[in-house]
Amino acid sequence: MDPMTPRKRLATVWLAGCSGCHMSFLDLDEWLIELADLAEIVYSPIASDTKTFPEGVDICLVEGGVANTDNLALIQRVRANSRVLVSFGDCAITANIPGMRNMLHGADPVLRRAYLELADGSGQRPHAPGIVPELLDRVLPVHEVVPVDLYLPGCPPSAHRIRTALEPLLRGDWPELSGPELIRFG
Amino acid sequence: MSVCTLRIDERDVAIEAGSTLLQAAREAGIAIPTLCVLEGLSPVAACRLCLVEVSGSEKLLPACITPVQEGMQVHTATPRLQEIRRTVIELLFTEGNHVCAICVANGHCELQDLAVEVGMDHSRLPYRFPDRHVDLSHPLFGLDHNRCVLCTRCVRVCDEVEGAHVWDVGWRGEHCRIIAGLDEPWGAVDACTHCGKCVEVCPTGALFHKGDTSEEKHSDPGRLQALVHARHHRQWTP
Amino acid sequence: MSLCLRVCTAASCRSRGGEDLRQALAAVAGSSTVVKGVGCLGPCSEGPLLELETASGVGHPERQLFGNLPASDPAALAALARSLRACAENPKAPAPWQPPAGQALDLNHPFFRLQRRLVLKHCGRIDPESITEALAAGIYQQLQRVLEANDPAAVIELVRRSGLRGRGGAGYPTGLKWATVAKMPGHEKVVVCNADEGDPGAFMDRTVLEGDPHTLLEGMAIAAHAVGASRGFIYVRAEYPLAIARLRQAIHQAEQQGWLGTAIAGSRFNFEIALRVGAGAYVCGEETALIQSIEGKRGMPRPRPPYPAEQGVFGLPTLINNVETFANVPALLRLGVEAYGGGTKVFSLTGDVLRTGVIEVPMGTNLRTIVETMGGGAPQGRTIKAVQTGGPSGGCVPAQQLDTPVTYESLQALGTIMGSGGMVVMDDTTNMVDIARFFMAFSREESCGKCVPCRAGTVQLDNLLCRILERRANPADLEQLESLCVMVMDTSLCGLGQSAPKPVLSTLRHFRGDYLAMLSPEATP
Amino acid sequence: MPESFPDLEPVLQRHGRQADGLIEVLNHGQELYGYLGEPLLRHIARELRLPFSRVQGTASFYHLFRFTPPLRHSCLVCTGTACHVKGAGALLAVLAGEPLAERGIELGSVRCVGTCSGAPLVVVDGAVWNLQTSTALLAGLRRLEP
Repeated sequence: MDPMTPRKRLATVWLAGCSGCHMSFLDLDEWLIELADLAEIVYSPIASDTKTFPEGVDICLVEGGVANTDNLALIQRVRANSRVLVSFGDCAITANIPGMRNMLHGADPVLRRAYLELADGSGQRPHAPGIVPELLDRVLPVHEVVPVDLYLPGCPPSAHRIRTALEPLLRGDWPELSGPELIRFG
Repeated sequence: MSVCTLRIDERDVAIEAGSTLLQAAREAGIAIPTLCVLEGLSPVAACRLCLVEVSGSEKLLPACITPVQEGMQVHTATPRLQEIRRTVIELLFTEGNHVCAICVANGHCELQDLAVEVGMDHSRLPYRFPDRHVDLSHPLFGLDHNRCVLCTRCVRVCDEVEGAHVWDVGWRGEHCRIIAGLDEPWGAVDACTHCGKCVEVCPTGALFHKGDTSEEKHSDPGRLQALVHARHHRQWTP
Repeated sequence: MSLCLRVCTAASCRSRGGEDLRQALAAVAGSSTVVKGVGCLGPCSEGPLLELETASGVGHPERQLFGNLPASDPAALAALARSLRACAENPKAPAPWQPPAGQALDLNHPFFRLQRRLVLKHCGRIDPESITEALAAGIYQQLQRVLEANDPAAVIELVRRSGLRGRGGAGYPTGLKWATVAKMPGHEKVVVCNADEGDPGAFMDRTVLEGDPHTLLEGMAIAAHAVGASRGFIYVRAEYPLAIARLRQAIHQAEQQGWLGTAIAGSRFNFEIALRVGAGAYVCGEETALIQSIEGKRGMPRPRPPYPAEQGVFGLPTLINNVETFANVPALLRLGVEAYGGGTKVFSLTGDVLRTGVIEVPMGTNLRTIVETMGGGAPQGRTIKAVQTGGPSGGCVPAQQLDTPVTYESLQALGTIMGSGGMVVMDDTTNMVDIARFFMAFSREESCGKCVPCRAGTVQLDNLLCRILERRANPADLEQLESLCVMVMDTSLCGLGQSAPKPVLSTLRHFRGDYLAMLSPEATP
Repeated sequence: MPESFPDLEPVLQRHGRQADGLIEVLNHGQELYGYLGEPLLRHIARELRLPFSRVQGTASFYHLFRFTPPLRHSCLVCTGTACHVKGAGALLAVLAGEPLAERGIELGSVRCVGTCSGAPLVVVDGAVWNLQTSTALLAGLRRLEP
């Protein structure tokens, strides 16, 4: 790496998703070592202990849809502090599996269904204001909440796909993603 | 047999008069995206993916039913058409509940392939998350309305090829859905011969074999063409 | 003194008690007094209406029109009947009769004076339930002439030269359509009357069907003879029960008297008409959907070609025209091309305008003349903001453009269409985004669901318009609204989808400010 | 809903039991029996020799066909353009908040009955009520026999 080029400040964020996209990220295996030369991971559930999303992030990968008040606050902070925001995986792009609760139309029917109707006898609605974040009425794809710069579909996106997107970004170029290898959902 | 010559995307094509623009384009190796059309079934020109620009016509024309004409100049992939096709696919994705990751047809789905083909990496239109149902009443097959794109291939194959007319389209507009019998559970409809042709022609995971799980549905619409050909011409391709 | 009392019993006056009024006045009938129910008399907002024709034997009969007459109050009705009886028994020509309740309407008002009644010539004059009156008024004479001359090509040529265009909305040249069907090979052809008047706020066809059904039948028979058809269908919407009843009766009467059926008027021409009643589907006004519906199927449009002229009902060459187009034909034949001139257009004038009702004006009349001079403009203290024409397929003409003459071309240039003739006036309290949303919700509900852009596109457009109305939309949403409008317009399979975005595009063009005022730039994408 | 439909015979005959008569037969069937129940639909399909799904698909396409028995009264708010401009939306909103069904009144809407001079209007049991306000309309509906 050219010592003159500053390392990019890279973040990854985990909203309403299964963390599979992050697992796929870990599948980058030895390229992760190269990555460490190219980027400084400034915020990530799998590679950083920082609790507050920092300022001045160059690239942020966002996994998951926006499902609750915490997600909402975080994504807004992410957007305000990231130059390139990447919707990372189908949940971020389509709401995907978390979004299936949207078919019940509203947070209340979802909670009722999950905690009362499907409970075996002693069901009870969770209620812990200030501790457990409130569900939004719908799980939203990230781009329905804040502007998104790049989309990386897949459930999860393969390691190859992630690398194809990240490499040019880290160089300061823009990746051209097309074809079944790179943008197929699922 | 009389022959028509025309130009498609700056390529000269000669084809039997009476052919459609879609056939002519395929003959010339030019791929036009399609969804509702299926060789062997009557065309309905409903999905609007195969719309093309024809010089001299203000209107966009569906390649699947527009007959070739001598000297026609056809453009199949202008930026305007590409934008339209992407929007059509976005409209389809947002209209249903297409969760590829957990679909029987994942990896073998025409809708999923079309999204790639038109470069849809996300939908610019909001998802609607309609409340739709799954019919598992049939002993062999299932119907998941969440994944249905209303191409009506199943309706047509059951009517035109099998002759049972189990399926039809019920209701109207955004409430349209495929119905069996008097809008009954599929398994309760005596007219069904269990032939499975509807499952075979379904472009998505809406119709599937029971027991298939994610990524396990492999349809082969080509089998229908062979069947129809055999019926009409008494020629088999064993 | 002899009196003729004409009570309007068309649907609008009927809903205001016109039928009660007719029954109460029937008591007045006697040797010198005739009481009859007639079709629409025009200014529906003043109903129930009564026309009084007095003849003293010298000079022309005097006509007077009265509105807002009593309908449900038996005492007031009895007083009215008494007053009329006294008038009838007066041997001398009286001073203008004054009703004890209700008011006289000035027949010299522009609302009446500026009309030219070709299509509605007999409407409001004759009893639509009596073929005897129809025949006495000269209806079926043009059919007789046509059958005697037996020169279909000459009739088509006449229609072509007159420049008559389809009055249902699209404005396709009628003569050309007839010629195309006439040229098609085969002995079996079909003539269809599209009476599925679905545009909300339009009731011109209802007026003809209820007020003068025989003129329609005559026009259809002339068309059938011209194109060589022997079968006819009238497809009428179920929401018009009175029109259906009168059509049934008229068809039956015409069959009885030999104006429909075999060997019509002693000629070798056979033509039968069957009535088909819709079941609530706006899209069935679209030709190919209408054909499907006549055949007993879902009213789903199919792509054209083949055009109905080539393959229509039961696959036969089919001529489809709307009610007003057919009803023009006898007048055209009677007058000849020259006297017919540019023809007329029937409009139903409604909304925020003082006088609402049905008018027939020369083609090319100014919108301002219709809305302000004839209709009296907006109610007190308000001003006109726009006039909507063409229903869900049309657009809004802004007040500044009211000096536009009503022609197919001039309205198209303004981003709307002539349409079938519904004209809804909107005053300055109207939010045009709300109007656009109203029509989009209509198209969304009426989409047949066959093609993707219309089925799913109208839903997305409707949702976007709702977002704007709820002030949850940003400028990017407005851009998306416009581009999706264009996409749905360019790609939908039939006219319903292709024109569904028009009310949005037209209001965006003329009233963009209404949209911008409802955007909130901070709304998230 | 009865199990046999002799009253339908004349209309079946008039259309020669041909498929193109389906909508006419459905219209008459609904007029005779109030709604298109399953036995009636099966009967019509058999008589016209049509697949059940074709009959159901056609019937469900059209707004005016219904598959459940009607209530004693119906109140249809006209939602045509003129009525919309004159406040049909507000009428509908008020009616939607009333327990009409409990009183045997079915609330619905109709797209323009073509007598727009009476806008906003409602159609109650087939009769047009012109120039409605929510107060007058509610009072009128209260006078309907329960």
